[in-house]
Amino acid sequence: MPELIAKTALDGQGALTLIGTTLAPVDLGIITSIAPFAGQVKAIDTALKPLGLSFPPPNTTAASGAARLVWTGPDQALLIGADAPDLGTAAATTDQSGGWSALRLSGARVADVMARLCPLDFRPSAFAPGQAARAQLGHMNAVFWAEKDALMILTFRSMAQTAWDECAHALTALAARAGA
Amino acid sequence: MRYSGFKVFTEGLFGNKGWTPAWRDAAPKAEYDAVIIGGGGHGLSTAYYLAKNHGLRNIAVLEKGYLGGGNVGRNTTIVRANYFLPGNSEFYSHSLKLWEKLEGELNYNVMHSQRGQVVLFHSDGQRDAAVRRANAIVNQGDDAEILDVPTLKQLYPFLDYNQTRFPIYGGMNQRRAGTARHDAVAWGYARGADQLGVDLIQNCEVTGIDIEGGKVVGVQTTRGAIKAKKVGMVAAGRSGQVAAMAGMRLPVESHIMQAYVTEGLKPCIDSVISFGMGHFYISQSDKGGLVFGGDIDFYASYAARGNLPMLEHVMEAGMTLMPMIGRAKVLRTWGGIMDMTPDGSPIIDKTHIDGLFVDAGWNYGGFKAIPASGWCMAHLMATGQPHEVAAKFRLDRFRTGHLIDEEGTGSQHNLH
Amino acid sequence: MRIAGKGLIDRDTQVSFRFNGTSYVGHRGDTLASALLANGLRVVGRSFKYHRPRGVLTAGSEEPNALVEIMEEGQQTPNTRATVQEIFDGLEARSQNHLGSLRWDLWSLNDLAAPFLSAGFYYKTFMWPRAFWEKLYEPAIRRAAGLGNLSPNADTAPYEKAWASCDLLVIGSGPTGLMAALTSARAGADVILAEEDFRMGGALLSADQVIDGQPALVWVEAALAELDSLPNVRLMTRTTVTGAYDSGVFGALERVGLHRAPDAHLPRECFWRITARRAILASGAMERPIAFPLNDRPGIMMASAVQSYLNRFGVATGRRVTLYANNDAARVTARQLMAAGVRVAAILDSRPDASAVEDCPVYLGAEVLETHGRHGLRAIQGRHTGGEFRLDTDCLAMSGGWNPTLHLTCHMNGRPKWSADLAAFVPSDGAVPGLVAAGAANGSFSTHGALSTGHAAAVQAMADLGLTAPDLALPTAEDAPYRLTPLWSVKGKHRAWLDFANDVTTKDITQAAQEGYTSVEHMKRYTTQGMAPDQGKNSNVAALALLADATGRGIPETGTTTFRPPFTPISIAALGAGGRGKTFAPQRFMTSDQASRDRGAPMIEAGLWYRPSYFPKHGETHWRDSCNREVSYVRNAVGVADVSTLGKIDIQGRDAARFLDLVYTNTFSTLPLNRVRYGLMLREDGLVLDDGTTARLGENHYLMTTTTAAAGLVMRHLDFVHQTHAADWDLRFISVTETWAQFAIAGPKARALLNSVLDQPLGDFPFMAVGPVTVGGVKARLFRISFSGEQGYEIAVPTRYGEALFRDLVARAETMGGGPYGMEALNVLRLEKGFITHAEIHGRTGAFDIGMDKMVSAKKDCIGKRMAMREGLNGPEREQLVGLRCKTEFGSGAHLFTQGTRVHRETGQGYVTSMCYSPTLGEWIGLAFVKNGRARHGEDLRLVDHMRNTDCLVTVCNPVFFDPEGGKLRA
Amino acid sequence: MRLTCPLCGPRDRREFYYYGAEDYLHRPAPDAPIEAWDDHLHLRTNLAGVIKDLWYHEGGCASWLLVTRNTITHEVLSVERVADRKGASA
Repeated sequence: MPELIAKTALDGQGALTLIGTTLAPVDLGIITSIAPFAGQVKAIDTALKPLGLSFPPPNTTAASGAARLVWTGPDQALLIGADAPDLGTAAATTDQSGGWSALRLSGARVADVMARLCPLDFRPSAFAPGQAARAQLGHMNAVFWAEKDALMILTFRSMAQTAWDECAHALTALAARAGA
Repeated sequence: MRYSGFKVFTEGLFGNKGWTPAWRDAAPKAEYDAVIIGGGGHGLSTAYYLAKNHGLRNIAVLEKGYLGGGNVGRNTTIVRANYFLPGNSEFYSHSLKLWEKLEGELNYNVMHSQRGQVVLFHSDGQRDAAVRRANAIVNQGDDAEILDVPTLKQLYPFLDYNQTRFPIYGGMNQRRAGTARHDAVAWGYARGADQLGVDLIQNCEVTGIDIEGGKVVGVQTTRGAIKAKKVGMVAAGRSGQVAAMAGMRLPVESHIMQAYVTEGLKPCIDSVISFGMGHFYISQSDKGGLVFGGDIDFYASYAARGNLPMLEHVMEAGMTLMPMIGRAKVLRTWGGIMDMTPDGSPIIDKTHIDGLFVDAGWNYGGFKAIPASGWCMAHLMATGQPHEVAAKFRLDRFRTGHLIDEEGTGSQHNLH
Repeated sequence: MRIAGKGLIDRDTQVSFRFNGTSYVGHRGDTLASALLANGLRVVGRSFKYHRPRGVLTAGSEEPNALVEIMEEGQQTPNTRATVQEIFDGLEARSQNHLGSLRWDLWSLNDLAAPFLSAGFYYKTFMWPRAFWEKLYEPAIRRAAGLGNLSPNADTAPYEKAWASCDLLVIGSGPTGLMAALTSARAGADVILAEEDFRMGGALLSADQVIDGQPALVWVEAALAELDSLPNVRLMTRTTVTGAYDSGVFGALERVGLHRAPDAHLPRECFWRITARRAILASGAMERPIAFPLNDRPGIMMASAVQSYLNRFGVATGRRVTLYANNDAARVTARQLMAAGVRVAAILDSRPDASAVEDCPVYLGAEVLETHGRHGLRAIQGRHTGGEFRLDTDCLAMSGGWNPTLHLTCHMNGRPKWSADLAAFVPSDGAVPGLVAAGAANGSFSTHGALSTGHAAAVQAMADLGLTAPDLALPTAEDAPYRLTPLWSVKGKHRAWLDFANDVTTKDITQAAQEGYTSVEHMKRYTTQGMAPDQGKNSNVAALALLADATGRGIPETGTTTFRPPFTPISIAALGAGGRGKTFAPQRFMTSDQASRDRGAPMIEAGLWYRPSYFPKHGETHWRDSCNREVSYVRNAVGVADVSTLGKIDIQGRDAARFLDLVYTNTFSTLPLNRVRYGLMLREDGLVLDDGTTARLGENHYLMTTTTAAAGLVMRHLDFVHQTHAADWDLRFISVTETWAQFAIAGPKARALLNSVLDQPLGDFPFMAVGPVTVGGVKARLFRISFSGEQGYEIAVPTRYGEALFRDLVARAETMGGGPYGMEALNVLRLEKGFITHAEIHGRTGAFDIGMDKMVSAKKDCIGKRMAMREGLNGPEREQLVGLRCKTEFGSGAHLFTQGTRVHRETGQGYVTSMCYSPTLGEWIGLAFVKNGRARHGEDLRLVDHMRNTDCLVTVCNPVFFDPEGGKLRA
Repeated sequence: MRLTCPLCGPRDRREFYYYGAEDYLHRPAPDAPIEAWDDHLHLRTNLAGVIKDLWYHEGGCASWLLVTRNTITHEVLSVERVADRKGASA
């Protein structure tokens, strides 16, 4: 029998800290997409109650403990950090666990780093904790959400290295400015 | 007045006082045998060949602005005959042959320069497609060759062969391709047509097409009504509006295409180079500016100006292909209005209205087509029969399925 | 030379730099132009066409003459404005556009031939003999034209692009901009103040003015200190707003590192895209030259530039300066020069009725008729109301009045309007939605006008944004009236330049008019007026005035040419930052990527993905050796390939089957549970969009597979069909491409290999079955499908286990006489079986062409069905998919002809789409499209490939070469 | 250029894919005459002025959008989700 060892896309990649800002890969564990069928949001909210979550309105996240539900599109959210409850026929669910690669960007210059990567305004005044967005990181489709002390970035797993490189490059250039 | 080196010399000796207008500033007459709507490259060449090849003399070109103010004066000046589908092959082949005699024909130096064009390919699949294309070009009687990477490295050492995202596998070269001075083409045809008696009427916008009993009888303009036995709609990006005056919807959607030029530089790029993994093509003008372009902006528009996303994409493509151009500075960006068809190929055809003809749908490839387009449109208007090299450019081909889709991107107008 | 006590340069910090190989010293705060002038250099470049010696004309980015190359190790930046370039230790600059030295430029012979090089001369000559154009004339023209040199080396320096958003973008930091920024900042708006210069203050840095009773700089510093202290304000120096675009987007170029020695990480430049809800254009005005005879000599400069070099840089631009002006404002320059101890030879005022109060000779009604001094001005001749004069002078400061810097207001097709009062164009209101011009940019030329209109514009912008600007006392400042009498040119026997940068003279304009190029656009294009690096900033208005004069029209009737972005040129590297090298597009890696590289597999691009081409083994000298071996794995044992790049879309809902029936030509509602079916998808125009297999995982649950190339396309198509035609259907779908790593296991021993890894041995699992399995406890999906014609499976595991499973499968396969196979073998295997890829479904093929018209169900509608029935897409004239076989090698892209016909486009019968050497069949095989091909199996066609020098006969056959009955698939 | 996605808010143009005129919304009946299909797929009014056309928020929420805008000025007048239109379904 084979012994299958799990590996994240950025396996072995350490964090990068410059000018008080840290870029780090994160393993988010299980991710499940939840897509409620028409008229089923109430049923889903009931099923999510034990997790302390309810289906999030557009551009927001719902969080409770380690679990969070991140809006990713019309009738679609990603459940992260918790096993999906049985939603029966109320929603279409798929396992998305390995499909995404997560980066955590935290510290003083998050918005300035992001200003080099995405047209959205990520200053806390414009993108506060609890907010989520579907947008692009460079040329890659991505999911963003703000936590209390960090910005979370999801990109497709196959593009994880490019996502890392672009974020790291932006941070490095910013640090060079600070040193100049 | 005939232009020549000797004339330039003698005029120079006497203070350049003797030059006369290149064309008359004509006022509209009450009636013409043929009226061309649109004083761009295609309209002017149509008028020229109507007079030259078919002996018509009572012709007017109606231009709402100034002659050559549309796409003929705002393109990247590339002349080539490297199409591969029947319909296009014979047409552009014919056009290139006309280009090769154009200075002599018009007694106007349009600076047609056969500097060659190489279209790079970046995968085995693209190589196969390029070979198919090159063979088709040779089968048509034109020239094409496949260049391997060592040859490319000798010709274009500045291309990025190592780090670029999509490695260069080779290129398809056409030596007879090249560039020309765009304005001069319009002016040369204008002067030629004028000398053959064609009235070139500027600042004359057509506001209506008069149709009686299924037959065209004239046009309404901002300078009065003009009677005409035949009317040719040669309005490029504005074809949709002109056709609407005749109650027609054309298979055309108008889009913006941007182009870019840098400050002047000493010679560094000798021929036309096209990137195969993203629209990007570049040449250097005789003044030294790098002239380059990419794809259309992709949204329907008449603004004749573009936005940053496509501009940036084109610059990024340039940087991945030839990072030595990085320090050339973009001096000016502009836009033209492209009449995009559902298969990327043009239309030269009669309409269901007797005496009303259409020459449209040049997408963003109209410049090199100017001589043959005029030639064939003139033939059609004069004889009522399509010219043999333009016979497939039918208006009804989208309904019948006789498509000429070089890109294979299907019936979405903006994808060609 | 420097003047003690003047200027804002840091006198304590010396900076050494080189120009044309000679070392010079300047100060921090100097531009290259100011430092060269301080060192007494006058000739800094050569003109474009006539190669005349040229000196610094301006003190800003509109400079047409002082364009230089900035040199670095292995790299150089041509056409750099010396008037913008800051000096730094080690800066190396050199002049450009000369053959030989700057002083003795051989190309200056052109100047002697000037009578024959008038406007448009090249359109009239060089036509005979024809071949000479390309071989002789044009190369010579090209060499002499152009300006600076580009390095042949790749520009590997760092650049970046960035985004910013704000409530209000203030463009320019002179009195107008500072006042607008202060007003809006105090209102609490999110403000960006962008300044092209490296120091904020605009004209106040150069003008030696008084605001609120103190030197203007005191007010500037206080304003900047306040703005800098506010969290809602971002100050951006060295940032030129270069373009106005739709929806409040502005482009801006920040010169991040150009004022210092190159650094490995510090970007040279950053191109900003600024989204602003409102914008205030406070870009000031540009002084315009006067086109008098021989007005292009080094030492002839703009009066405002002379003033700027004096007050800001502490440089006297001459020992005996003459002022030549048509307005009151320019007089200040002469007064300030005298106050600083610089001798003013005379003031020449073109107005006969102007005042004459200065303590120097003042000539009224004056005009300059000739100038002297080949390499720098020595003397001028002219006349005035009192007669003729000759003056020894080494610097002529000229002022023909001012043009508002309104370029951005034209970027969205806005046309400026003519102000007869100002004899200048002023911005049209609303030309750029959300942007208003204020201060000198809007024709308010006094400092008081700047402050008050800057304030008013900000108050209005705040009101638009729902903010209230607090009351603010307007500082007091000069409010001198702007008095001017237009003076565009002075007639004389010598050439008078309009466009210095393109060497366009007044004669060129009149000649263009004489030749009928009377439309302003014709004049511009015929003479090249305004097409040089300064884009006519210095000369367009005067050229228009001359054209208006020559054609007997007024200036408003003549109209203007259009200012287009960018305001100042932007490097391609900055606009294309992020494009160089691999970062042009994202890279996508499969989970097996490292395992394949470990085995030495060349990785090739497949769209954005990288896939292994083949897995070389020791002793193999050609890729085909490896490929043949890998094919034999599959035909004889077992091969393993990573097929994870195929698109996978999970589709669920009560209407999932109905939806699939709509998007596929064939029927999926009838697909049994746990079964897979091949599907064909058309575009609405009836041509093939994609193909693939779709599995039914549950009653209302399907898994669709797309090709690698079309994965994104199909997703967009499904979203379209769903949202436009089936919005209320009970249906949800999502991409799971990235969730699953999927491996093909194919060959006679495929089942054995599978059974060695599955937790439960495989039971009855027929061809086209699908079902859940587990591997080492990991939940997986197994499909019995084949792209090779052999017994084939594809096993999908969650991506995180992909690499481990791939390594495991390959290792096991090798113990069974098999191993991994790459794209080359995959291609051979599919060709042997006659399976199509996008080489065949290339966007021009319909179901009929590939012999799948029977798959378009007659019982139901589907996307593309109607248009697929068009006559032009059916019938014997269509090129149809066939197989080709041949004993000798041929290539894809070859064309096919009926034997005995000539080789020509008209006789073409078709072309080859794919080919390979089939190790299984021992011959060369291919797929092709041939007219009426299905009726021509068995016919020998002539294959001609001019590119590969192939001319041979090939036999048309059934495209399925291998196991046409499909027995092996089902084994 | 920016478009305001009804779900995601104002976004840069580069997040969106342009398809074409609203004609694409009006799919003829399967047995409609070829002229109707020609109209649907090929012929365009191609107005210089206010038009409606289809965009896809490909870099965002994947909504297909019906955009009302001016082809001369590029002014965007309104954006709605195609799926949210009244009577949107087939």
